[in-house]
Amino acid sequence: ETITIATVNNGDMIRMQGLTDDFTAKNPDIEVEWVTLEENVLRQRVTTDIATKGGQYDVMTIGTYEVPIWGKQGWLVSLNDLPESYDVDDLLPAIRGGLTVDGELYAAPFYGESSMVMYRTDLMEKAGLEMPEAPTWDFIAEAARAMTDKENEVYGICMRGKAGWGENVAFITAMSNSFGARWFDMDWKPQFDQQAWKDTLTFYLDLMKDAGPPGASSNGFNENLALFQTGKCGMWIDATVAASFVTNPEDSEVADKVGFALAPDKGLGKRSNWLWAWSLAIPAGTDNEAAAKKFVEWATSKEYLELVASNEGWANVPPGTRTSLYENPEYKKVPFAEMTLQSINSADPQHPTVDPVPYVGVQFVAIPEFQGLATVIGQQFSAALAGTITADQALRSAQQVATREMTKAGYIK
Amino acid sequence: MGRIILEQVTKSFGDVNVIPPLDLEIEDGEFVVFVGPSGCGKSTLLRLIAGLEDVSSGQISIDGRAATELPPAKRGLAMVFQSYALYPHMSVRKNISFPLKMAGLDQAEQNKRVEAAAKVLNLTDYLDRRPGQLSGGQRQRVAIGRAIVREPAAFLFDEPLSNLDAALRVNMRLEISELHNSLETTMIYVTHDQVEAMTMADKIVVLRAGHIEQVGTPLDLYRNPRNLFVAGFIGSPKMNFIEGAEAAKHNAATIGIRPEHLSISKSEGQWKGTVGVSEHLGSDTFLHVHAKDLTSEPITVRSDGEVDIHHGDTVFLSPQDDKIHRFDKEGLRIS
Amino acid sequence: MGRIILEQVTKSFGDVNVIPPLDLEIEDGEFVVFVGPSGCGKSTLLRLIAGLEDVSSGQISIDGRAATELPPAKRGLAMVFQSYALYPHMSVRKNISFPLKMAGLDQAEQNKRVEAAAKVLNLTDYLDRRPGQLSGGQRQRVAIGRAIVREPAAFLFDEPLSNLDAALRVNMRLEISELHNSLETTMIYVTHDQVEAMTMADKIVVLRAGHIEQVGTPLDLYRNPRNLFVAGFIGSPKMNFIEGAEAAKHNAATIGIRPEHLSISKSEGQWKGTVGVSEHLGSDTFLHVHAKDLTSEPITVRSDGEVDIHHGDTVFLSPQDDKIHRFDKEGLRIS
Amino acid sequence: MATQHSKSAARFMISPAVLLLLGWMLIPLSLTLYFSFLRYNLLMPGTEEWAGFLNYRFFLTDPAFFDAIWNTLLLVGGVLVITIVGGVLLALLLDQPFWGQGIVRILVIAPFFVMPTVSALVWKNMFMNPVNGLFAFLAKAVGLEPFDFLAHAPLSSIILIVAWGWLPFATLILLTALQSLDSEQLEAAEMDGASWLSRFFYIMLPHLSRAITVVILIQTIFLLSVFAEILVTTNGGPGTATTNLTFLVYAQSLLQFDVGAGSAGGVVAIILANIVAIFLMRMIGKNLDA
Amino acid sequence: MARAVTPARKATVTVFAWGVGLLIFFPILWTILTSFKTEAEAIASPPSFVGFDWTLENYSTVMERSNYFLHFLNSVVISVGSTLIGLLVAIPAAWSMAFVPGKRTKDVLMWMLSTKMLPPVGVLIPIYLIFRDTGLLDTRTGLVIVLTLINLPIIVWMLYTYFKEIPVDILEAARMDGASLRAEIIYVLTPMAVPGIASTLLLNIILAWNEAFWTLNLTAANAAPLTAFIASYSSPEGLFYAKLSAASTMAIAPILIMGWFSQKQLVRGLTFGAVK
Ligand SMILES: Nc1ncnc2c1ncn2[C@@H]1O[C@H](COP(=O)(O)OP(=O)(O)OP(=O)(O)O)[C@@H](O)[C@H]1O
Ligand SMILES: Nc1ncnc2c1ncn2[C@@H]1O[C@H](COP(=O)(O)OP(=O)(O)OP(=O)(O)O)[C@@H](O)[C@H]1O
Ligand SMILES: [Mg+2]
Ligand SMILES: [Mg+2]
Repeated sequence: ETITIATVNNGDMIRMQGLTDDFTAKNPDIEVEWVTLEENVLRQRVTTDIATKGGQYDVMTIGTYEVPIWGKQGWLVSLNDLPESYDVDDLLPAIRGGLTVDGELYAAPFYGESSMVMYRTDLMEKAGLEMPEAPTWDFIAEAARAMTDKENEVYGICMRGKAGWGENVAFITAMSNSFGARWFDMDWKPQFDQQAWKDTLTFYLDLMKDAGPPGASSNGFNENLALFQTGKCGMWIDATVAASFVTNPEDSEVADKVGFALAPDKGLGKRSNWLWAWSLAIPAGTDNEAAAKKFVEWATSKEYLELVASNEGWANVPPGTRTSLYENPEYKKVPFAEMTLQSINSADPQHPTVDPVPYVGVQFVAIPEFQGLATVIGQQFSAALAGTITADQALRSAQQVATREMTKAGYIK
Repeated sequence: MGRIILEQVTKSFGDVNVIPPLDLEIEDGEFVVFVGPSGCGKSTLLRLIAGLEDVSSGQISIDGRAATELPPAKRGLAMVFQSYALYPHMSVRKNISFPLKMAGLDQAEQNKRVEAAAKVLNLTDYLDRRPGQLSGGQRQRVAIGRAIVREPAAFLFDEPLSNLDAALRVNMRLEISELHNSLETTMIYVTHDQVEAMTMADKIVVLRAGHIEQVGTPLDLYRNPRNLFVAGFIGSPKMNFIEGAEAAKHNAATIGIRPEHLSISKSEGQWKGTVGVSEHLGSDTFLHVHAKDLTSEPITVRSDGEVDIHHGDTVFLSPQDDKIHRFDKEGLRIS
Repeated sequence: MGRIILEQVTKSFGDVNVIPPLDLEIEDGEFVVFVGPSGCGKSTLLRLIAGLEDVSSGQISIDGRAATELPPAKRGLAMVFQSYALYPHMSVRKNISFPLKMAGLDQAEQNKRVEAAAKVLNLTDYLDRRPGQLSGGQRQRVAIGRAIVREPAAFLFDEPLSNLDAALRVNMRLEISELHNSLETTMIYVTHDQVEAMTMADKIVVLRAGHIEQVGTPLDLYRNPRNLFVAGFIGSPKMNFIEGAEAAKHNAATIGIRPEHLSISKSEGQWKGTVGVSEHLGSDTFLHVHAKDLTSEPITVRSDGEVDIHHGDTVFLSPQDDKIHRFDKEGLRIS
Repeated sequence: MATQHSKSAARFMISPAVLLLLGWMLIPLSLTLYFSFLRYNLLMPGTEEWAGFLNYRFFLTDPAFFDAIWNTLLLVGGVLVITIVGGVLLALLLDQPFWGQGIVRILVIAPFFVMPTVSALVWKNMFMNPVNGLFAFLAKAVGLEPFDFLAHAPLSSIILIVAWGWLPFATLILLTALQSLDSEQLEAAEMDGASWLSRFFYIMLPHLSRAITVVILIQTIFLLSVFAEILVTTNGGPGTATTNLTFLVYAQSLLQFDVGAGSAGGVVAIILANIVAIFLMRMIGKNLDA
Repeated sequence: MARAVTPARKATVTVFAWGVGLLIFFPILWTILTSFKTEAEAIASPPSFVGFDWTLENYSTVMERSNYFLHFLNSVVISVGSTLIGLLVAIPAAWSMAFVPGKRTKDVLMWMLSTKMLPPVGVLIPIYLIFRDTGLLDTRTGLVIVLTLINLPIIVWMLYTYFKEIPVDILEAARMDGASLRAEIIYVLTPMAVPGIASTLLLNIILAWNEAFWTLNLTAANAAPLTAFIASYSSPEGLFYAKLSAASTMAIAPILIMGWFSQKQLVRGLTFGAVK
């Protein structure tokens, strides 16, 4: 039996690929084929395949955005029947919640992430400030402006600016949650014309203008990572996985000067951190369901975490999926472990916003139309960041586009 | 072997009627030359015979077999193109043996025939060269070689010498004539060169706009051109034509006299004129004499060697009476 | 205007010495023809004069001005290329006016001159066509037109007629001659055609391997070739050479006699031989006579009109004594 | 050659190519056409229903639509201008005798072998990045403010990246065309008193016109569907500054898997491409006959 | 224009041409250099040109992580296969158009080219469905078919222009020599058009090699070519420039080397064909 696994080309997945031998040793009758792709390409391919029942893959790596949509369509095999030893209850509740539809677990989380603030302890000190564990946006803004030293190419804050639903839209949406904004009201009416959105965007743009790096409108995760690692960012608000990169002395010039804090809030009860989990799911109708399940079980099990730990050290274990990991004394020594857990726990995909919303998802809206819509809106936001349009214009066209699309898709009657 | 008959053959390209109905018989072993002004249909006629074009109507038979519908490969004819059309990627040997290979002959037989042909054509030393490494004359011999190995019913030549320089032309002309003598195969040869036509042909076919104006031996055409067109076309420098009173004296609408049949004198003669341009070739001198009362064109006179006559001299011309050609109003010969 | 002097001019391409030191004077208004075998350096010489190649050493002066270092555009010469080198994307009018435009003449003046040139060359009806839509002869006239509008110090022609068919060549030859008569500009003309050289030149320069073998008027070269090379090169069909005993009789290593200076008879004459190929042109007959005891090559005889002599006949040849050319061991003329 | 035999042979021999392409065109095209009239989202199976011109209405009234057309034209035009002007200049340069001609030629041709995604990533991150990129480094080295290419000149930057990839192709074709120019024509012009510039404008450039049409034709075909470079660098932004038609259709059909809308976009793109094609063919038709 | 080129002028041209050549080549050179750096050095500022610690680490990582040779083999099979099949179909078609032109020949040619203008994203879903139903997904055969079809117009067109330059005389001569149509094409036309065919072949291999849309969307594990290999290195979470550079170098190296060896052929073929 051969199973074909589609994965994203992130470090943890690559590591899993390297450890395949452990799985095949335990299951000698199963052979594993890997298809490793860049995120966008992967998403496009697995979606095409599952929607057309192409049947090319037995295991797919998908995110918290896809699971609810696909689960609802019945495209995924339910994982409720995983054996006792798997210990489903050990999964972090926020993560598990995001992968569950109507009580059925449709995907097993491989690693989970939220977002948090990473900052330069040395620069913070130089600015004469001290980072609280749970900062507010106002503190962040103050600190960023204080840290900025453009002459020496030090920029107080790095945030995502590149257009894209997984790039700037994810970031700004999570941020807007803390400002009390939301995408849609309970009647699916777009809310970009509300003050909360205006506050969010204005705050974001002003801060980036004063304390952000040049070219921010095309910066995504990797661009910011490069900036931070070369010592050009005072603070960086982004995915928790980045923590292991910025503290790795091999790649990072500032490895020993990084501190962590929760994503900021605005005092409205919601923080601006997101929640994402790359998860393994099995398309319904695959010929190799049993083998695929075995694989999913193996890859997301506690034993796998230990396997990675024994091979590569605890710092490289895929984070953010199991409570037991964070209770492990060895893992607790990892500097960012605690903050990651807290961040994840403080996100709630079922109730992401201050006001109620009809959708699931923190930094996204789990409806099929979201990707296209958010791409267009992301372009507006990045245009505003690039300075070609104002915040008002950006929001106005966002509202317009969203209304159009939602009308077309039939949400707005 | 090699008798080719065209009956009522016509050819049009779209609306343009290039060959009106045309009949022609070519006997076995004959060397026939097609001449005519550019665009008169010489090549077209050759290509119709070869089968490279379809006739619009009419019949072609080769050796008594109806050939009208046969594709070129089946007609058993060989053609030498103006450009030689050698296969540039094949050695001379391969070029020559190509038709044999196509006919499915075995290798030994192919070699034998190629060697034989190469010997005849003096190409033995060049068999392994590519056409690009040969001189013009050698290329032409390869083209002929490719044609003769097959022992075709007839050879068709479309202006094969027109690409060569003067010296080579003379040589090749002699070689083709000798080849004809030794093979005794029918040859149809298109040229616009007077000397080639006159020296090589058993029979010349003079064409004008797809029409046959006259068919005959070279000397026959030279001596007895059927009409003004043929008279003017055959012979170089061309025949002088005189109309009007002088022609009427001979009971003709036009009379013609060749430059070589006029004698010139400073003192006396039949027609008076002034010398215009004179061209001294050493061996001959061509004098262009303006005789305004006879004709507006200058009259060309050829005289042997060098003559002591200069631009502007007044001279007298005397035609050889028995060499005067007479033509009626329609331009037909009066005999 | 138009006096061109070459002093000790040499030209090498890399190691190959194409022109050894060469001196030549061309007078104003002269029509000079360069002849010589292929590759002897005719084109090179022309291109040196034009400035399209640099001389390796030596001086060129045009009209008394040193021109050796001048770029082509500044020499005031016009060249007509063998391929005509017309600008394919320009109309005839544009082609002809191009040099005027480059000289910065105003539109009205350009038009006037183009019209005038077109009239001389009979091109008025074709001014708006592209070169691709013209016949060979017309193209050539355009090339000449482009040259004459400028009123250059001299014209350079590199085998301008070699691409044309026989009939056109004759016409164009006459036209160029007339042009020379009317413009009276120096013309340098390269050709490998005997007839052109003989009929057009005021002065012929015979080249061999970059050397000047002889310079003189056409008839001078025809009558008094300085050596065997010139004797064989000038005249068509070429001079017959006889060595050995017969030559010794005339106190020479080699004697030469032109085909037109031999008379043929069936009954009596000086040399005996057998007739090989005979070529009947109507106006002349070329007989190739094998006279084994004299020379291994057949002796060519030209006789006027038609003669009643056939393949295989035994004949006798008599040279005109005063037309025999004598050469010494080195091939130099003995006079 | 025009005998009955050869005509029927010709018809027979051209048919495989024609049939294959006809199939390739008709089958997906008719399916696309059909889908374009459906409300059909891959992610919501079972909801397909006839939608009439809804998809077209939405596609054509998309605020980005006219921007996309405009960007497409700018992109195609910009790249064509750069590659042709650059190609002519390069061809002139490479046609001169100099040492190491062969190697330089390869250096110039090499970008053609680089996959679009790779070249876009390399340009974006290693060159145009305003902080870490080489251009920024150079700017700083001479004391200038680094320029933020992808934010402030996004389309031009993409044009630059794409043009870099296609410049070799144009150079190659133009170089070979230049080499086929009859040197006697240039000499004739020189005798006629033409300066170097005059020779270039009056002789060389007209001679190159056929090659230039060839370049325009082939490149246009490929440039109309430029996509990878945009996806990698700007994702169509900022705003709609770099959204071309292909990207717009991509956003419609592959991001939200709205097959209906994507198909409608595809049909529109095909129609527009063919308008460009007809225009091109007119121009080429004349030049190709020569 | 055989006037002597002065050494001074030649030297100037040499310097200038090399400058321009290196400038154009620089991004590739930079990619190759980067592939020998560590990730940290790859983003270091100021960038270092040669004064870094050369490492082969990226290459070994890349080789370890993915089956380069499978991808490479797939690329070769797919690009060469589709080009060869394309030629097989295109040669007769180009023969017809070049040597037996009819009134519609031009239109057919233009129509063929216009099929190239079909935007691939617009027809992905239909093709995907067709491939799913015919079992062609993730097979080399499937990709060969698609790439043949999308490149066929270009092949036909290029061959057509090359064939137009071949004198009809020679084909007619073959016919007079008794060659059948097949023999005429195999023994006479094809060998004569070799330079043209070779450059068509090369150009199409390059185009097929770099084709990324179809090759990515219609393959999974078995038939994925180098474009998919590249796609597994572009923008993951984390630094990737050095590894991407290594992967890119490996992906373009074969075609670059092939280009190098066939440079003359390419230039000659293009002269001979595309441009009269
Ligand atoms: N394929 C064709 N389509 C249309 N007209 C043609 C075609 N081929 C030849 N013709 C016309 O037919 C006439 C005869 O052409 P052909 O080539 O037989 O002349 P030719 O006597 O060989 O002339 P030349 O001495 O110049 O070779 C010409 O007027 C020519 O324009
Ligand atoms: N650029 C060049 N490089 C090397 N050799 C050359 C070059 N140009 C001409 N030659 C050589 O110089 C000699 C003279 O050439 P040129 O073209 O002047 O001959 P030609 O007398 O015009 O011959 P033809 O009658 O064949 O035109 C030839 O041997 C030729 O090979
Ligand atoms: Mg003809
Ligand atoms: Mg010459």
